Amino acid sequence: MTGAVSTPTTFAAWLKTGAARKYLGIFGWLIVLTAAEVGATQLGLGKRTLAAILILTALIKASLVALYFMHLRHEVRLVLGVIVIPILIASVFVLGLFPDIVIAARAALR
Amino acid sequence: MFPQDASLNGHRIDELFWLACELTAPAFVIVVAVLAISVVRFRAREGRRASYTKGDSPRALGLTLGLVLVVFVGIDVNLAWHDAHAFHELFEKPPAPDQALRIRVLAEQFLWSFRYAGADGQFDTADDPTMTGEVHIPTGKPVIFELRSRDVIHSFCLPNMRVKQDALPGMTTYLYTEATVPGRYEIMCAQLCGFGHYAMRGTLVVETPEQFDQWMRERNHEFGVARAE
Amino acid sequence: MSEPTSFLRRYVFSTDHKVIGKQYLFTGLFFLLVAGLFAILIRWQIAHPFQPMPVLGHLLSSDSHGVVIPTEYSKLFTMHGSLMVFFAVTPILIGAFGNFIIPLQIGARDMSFPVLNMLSYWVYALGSVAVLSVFFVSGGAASAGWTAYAPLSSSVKITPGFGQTIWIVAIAFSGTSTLLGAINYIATILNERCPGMDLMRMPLTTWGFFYTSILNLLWVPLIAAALFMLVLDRTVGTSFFTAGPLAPRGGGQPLLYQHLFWGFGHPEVYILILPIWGLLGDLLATFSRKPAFGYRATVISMGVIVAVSQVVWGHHMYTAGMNPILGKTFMFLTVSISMPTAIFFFNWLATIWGGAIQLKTPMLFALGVVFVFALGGLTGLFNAVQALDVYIHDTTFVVGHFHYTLAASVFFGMLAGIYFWFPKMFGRALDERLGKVHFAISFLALNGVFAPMMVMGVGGALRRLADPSHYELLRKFSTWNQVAWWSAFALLGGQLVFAYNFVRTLASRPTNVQNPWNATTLEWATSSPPPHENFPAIPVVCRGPYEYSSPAVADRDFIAQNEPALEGASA
Amino acid sequence: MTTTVLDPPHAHATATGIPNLKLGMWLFLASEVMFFTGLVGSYVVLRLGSREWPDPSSILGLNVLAFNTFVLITSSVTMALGLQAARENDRTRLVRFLGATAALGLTFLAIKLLDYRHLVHEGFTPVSSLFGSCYFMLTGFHGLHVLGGVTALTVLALKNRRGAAAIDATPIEACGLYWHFVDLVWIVLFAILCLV
Repeated sequence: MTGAVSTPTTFAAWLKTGAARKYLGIFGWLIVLTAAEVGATQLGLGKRTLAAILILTALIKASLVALYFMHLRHEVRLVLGVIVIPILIASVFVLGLFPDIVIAARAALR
Repeated sequence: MFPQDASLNGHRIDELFWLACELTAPAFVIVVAVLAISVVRFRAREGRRASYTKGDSPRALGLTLGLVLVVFVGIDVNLAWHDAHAFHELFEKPPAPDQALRIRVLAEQFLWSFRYAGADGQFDTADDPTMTGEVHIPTGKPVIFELRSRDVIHSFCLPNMRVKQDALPGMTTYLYTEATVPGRYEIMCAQLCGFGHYAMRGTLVVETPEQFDQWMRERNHEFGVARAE
Repeated sequence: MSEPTSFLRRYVFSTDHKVIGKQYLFTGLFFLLVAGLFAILIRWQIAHPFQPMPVLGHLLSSDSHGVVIPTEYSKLFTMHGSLMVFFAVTPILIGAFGNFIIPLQIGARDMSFPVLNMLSYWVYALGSVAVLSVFFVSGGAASAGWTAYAPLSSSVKITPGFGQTIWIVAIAFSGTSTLLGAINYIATILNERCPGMDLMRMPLTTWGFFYTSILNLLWVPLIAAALFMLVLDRTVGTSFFTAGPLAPRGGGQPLLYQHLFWGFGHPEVYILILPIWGLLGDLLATFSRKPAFGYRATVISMGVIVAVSQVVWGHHMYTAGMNPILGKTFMFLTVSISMPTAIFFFNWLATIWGGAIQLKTPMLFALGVVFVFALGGLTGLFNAVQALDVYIHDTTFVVGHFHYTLAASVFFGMLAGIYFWFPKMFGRALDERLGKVHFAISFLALNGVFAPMMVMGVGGALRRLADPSHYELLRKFSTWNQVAWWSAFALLGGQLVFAYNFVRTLASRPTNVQNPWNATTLEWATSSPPPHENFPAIPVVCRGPYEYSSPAVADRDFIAQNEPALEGASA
Repeated sequence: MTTTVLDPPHAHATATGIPNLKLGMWLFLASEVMFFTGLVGSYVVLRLGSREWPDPSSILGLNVLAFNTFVLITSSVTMALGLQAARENDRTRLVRFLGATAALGLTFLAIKLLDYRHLVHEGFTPVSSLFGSCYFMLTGFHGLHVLGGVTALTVLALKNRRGAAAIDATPIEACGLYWHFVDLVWIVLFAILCLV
């Protein structure tokens, strides 16, 4: 096949090439972070601390997937805008729900 | 146009409405005038060409921004400012509980029921006078309506008091008012609550303090006796 | 790709955006008629409570002898609203015009995803069948209002019957169709523009569709999520939106549904009006023979509105016991929308000012939009501010307001578009004289229907009342209700003129005039109707969209976008 | 080999330079963000506004869920490697990786269903509590997305089994974007629904 990159013959060798190697590295991080999440639940931490830790880890994992597996790190501005703007809008919307649903409901429960 | 205003603060709503009319009417008149003049004056005629202006000059930009400023300050901020004050006065100033009459309103498909604290001044005791469809309040005393719903969302609407408030299942909402003119007024349900929505009518009876006290005594007696039996 | 030859592939399962656009147009017009007839029944009932309605009333149910009973009334206004919004206006404006116009105006052969485009229509068609089927299931049609507030809509104890459930699913279908369309439109506008068609050379109509699609893309999924949860509440028995005694096993939040609904619902009103704003830019310029004034300012203002419209949903919920700070924020954001709107009006009026106005039928309707939208927009301020809104909330004032914006403006805009692009779609023009009659009747009748609503609303008349005369307070409005009824009747009559014109013209011999309005944008640079794949050769754009009365040419008053560069003419 | 032969439909030059399919997929994902915002956001506010909420670990089998997370993360890697193979025009590896990804997705679904059966057996159902409603709603919609992904992967794997021309990597890339997004949603759900 013309134009095709000369592919390393064995699978193991191929996995050590640039892109594949990078993906496996990210995979390692994701597994480590997942294990850390499960471990954190066993430590008997306070509810709020645990929630903070888990949300932070989940965000890191999600970012790793988005940046490396979905290649957002190397994307053009248009694509970034297409996905980042909705996430911002979504955050604003959910925050807008808090006063009425969370705060008011809690006040009513008191 | 407005229904009779029988409340202490209702006039603020009427004033707000007329303010909004005063602010928006000139804009509407200008739009219609320009439309009319243009259609008459700038009709296509033989030998006349439209002017070739795109409105991207600094002058047009200045005009646009000036217009935005006028609209923002003259209409938006003006109206919102007055409204915020009226809203605060009508909805955000709960009367002191010891000086106000508290009435619990329970909404259900398709009727209103009302509960007074009764002779002991406590709710949820056996001597609470409860009424269906009709509620009595005195003039000159703030009233706190505590609204609950048994099924769907209803909205407790007192057009003559210029207020309304939704009653939601699972939570309590509050409505404050103070009547000034004795009379019988209608209570409406303003939120679609089912097929009988249109018939979810109640009566608000505003009485002078003397009449009201007399009425309350009778009710307290009636429900007190009911308990004794 | 060559043109398909079989009837099925050409007219039914076609991937040609022009055919799909026409499919949307005809289906949408059908629903416009159905939902319009519901409106007639509603007006009759309000004006003559519980009196048998001649002809139409007997179609409702056989045992009520033509009387609109309260259960039927709830179904009528529910189906009127939802059919109009999701099955008539959205398909006609966005489905029909969007499909037909976008590729032509940007010089593309078709949409980015032609097969997906065909799929969007068929998902909508499926939803249409579903939404019509609710009239034939036991319990009848949906009756919780087009807003379908929970728990009225979510509890099967309160609103039993399959009709309500099927209705929710049908709305989700319509939403899915719109969403697929939105993806297609955005991709097409970004990717398929012909050489020279910079974003800032796109006609305003296309800008309108672009912005509308952004809002659809973001907010239709939100309502889809809410609708799915609603269906689960009804079918599985969850209680996401039910609270109090109806939810013994721990309740959800009725207010959450309202937030989700209006989170979508407010962008939705801009979804419906943005194409009209865009279209006005094109039409006013064309028939004033003058460049659209402040093109850049209009584009930016539309963008600002798109941004702000997403964070104002709470102004629909001022009476729901909203958090005070949140309420103030929503109020402030809402009134601030009047600023970009003022820019629109300024630009529209400045476009016709100093023009050489040709009062053709599309122009009449376009000017009509400016009038009714001024009324609708300005009355919006009354609803935007909290205290005043609490008083007029759920009254017919609100109904009047949103009918001036969403019914009158959209209806006129839609008709303006139909009269304007009919020659392009079908190769022959609608009759001008009948069109003018149509406009005159529609203009008077529309105002006759909606202006009384405003007056009565201020007087305390609530909406969705099967019989307003149940309240002593509202009995004095019987004259106004008569005016509204007769106007509604006249409006229907006026549309017969249009229907006659439409059918007669379709049956007439095509003239195939390429550019009957002497317009500049690309859809007029190809034959009428355009061939398969639109252009014999992909056009090259050399200038902005509105070169009318340019001094660069003396013999005519327009320069098309794709004409090769002229000496002395600037882009 | 001429470019016209290589050009699959709609891979023609676009005004932005981004292939249609890729742009379309990103737009679709933007809408998916809002869809899951509706669902997850509802869950978050319902939970925070509730009087009491059970400890998820007392109901859900954490080991099973953690294993499922591992399965889905692994499938993301095989997907990424599959795209790499497609870009290197290696048909055999591409098909194998797509197949592996689909198989892992199916594994995830199978475990999910067993998990459901177990939970329902234990009396934890969509109607037993608000938590139950939220759990089944969120994982259910996520599961449907996985199912959709598995279908797409299978179709792509079958389509790319053989052929003389160079592999068109754009559909693989678009499918991968979707698959990673589904994985990403699970990562968030796992943390805020199953662990906290």
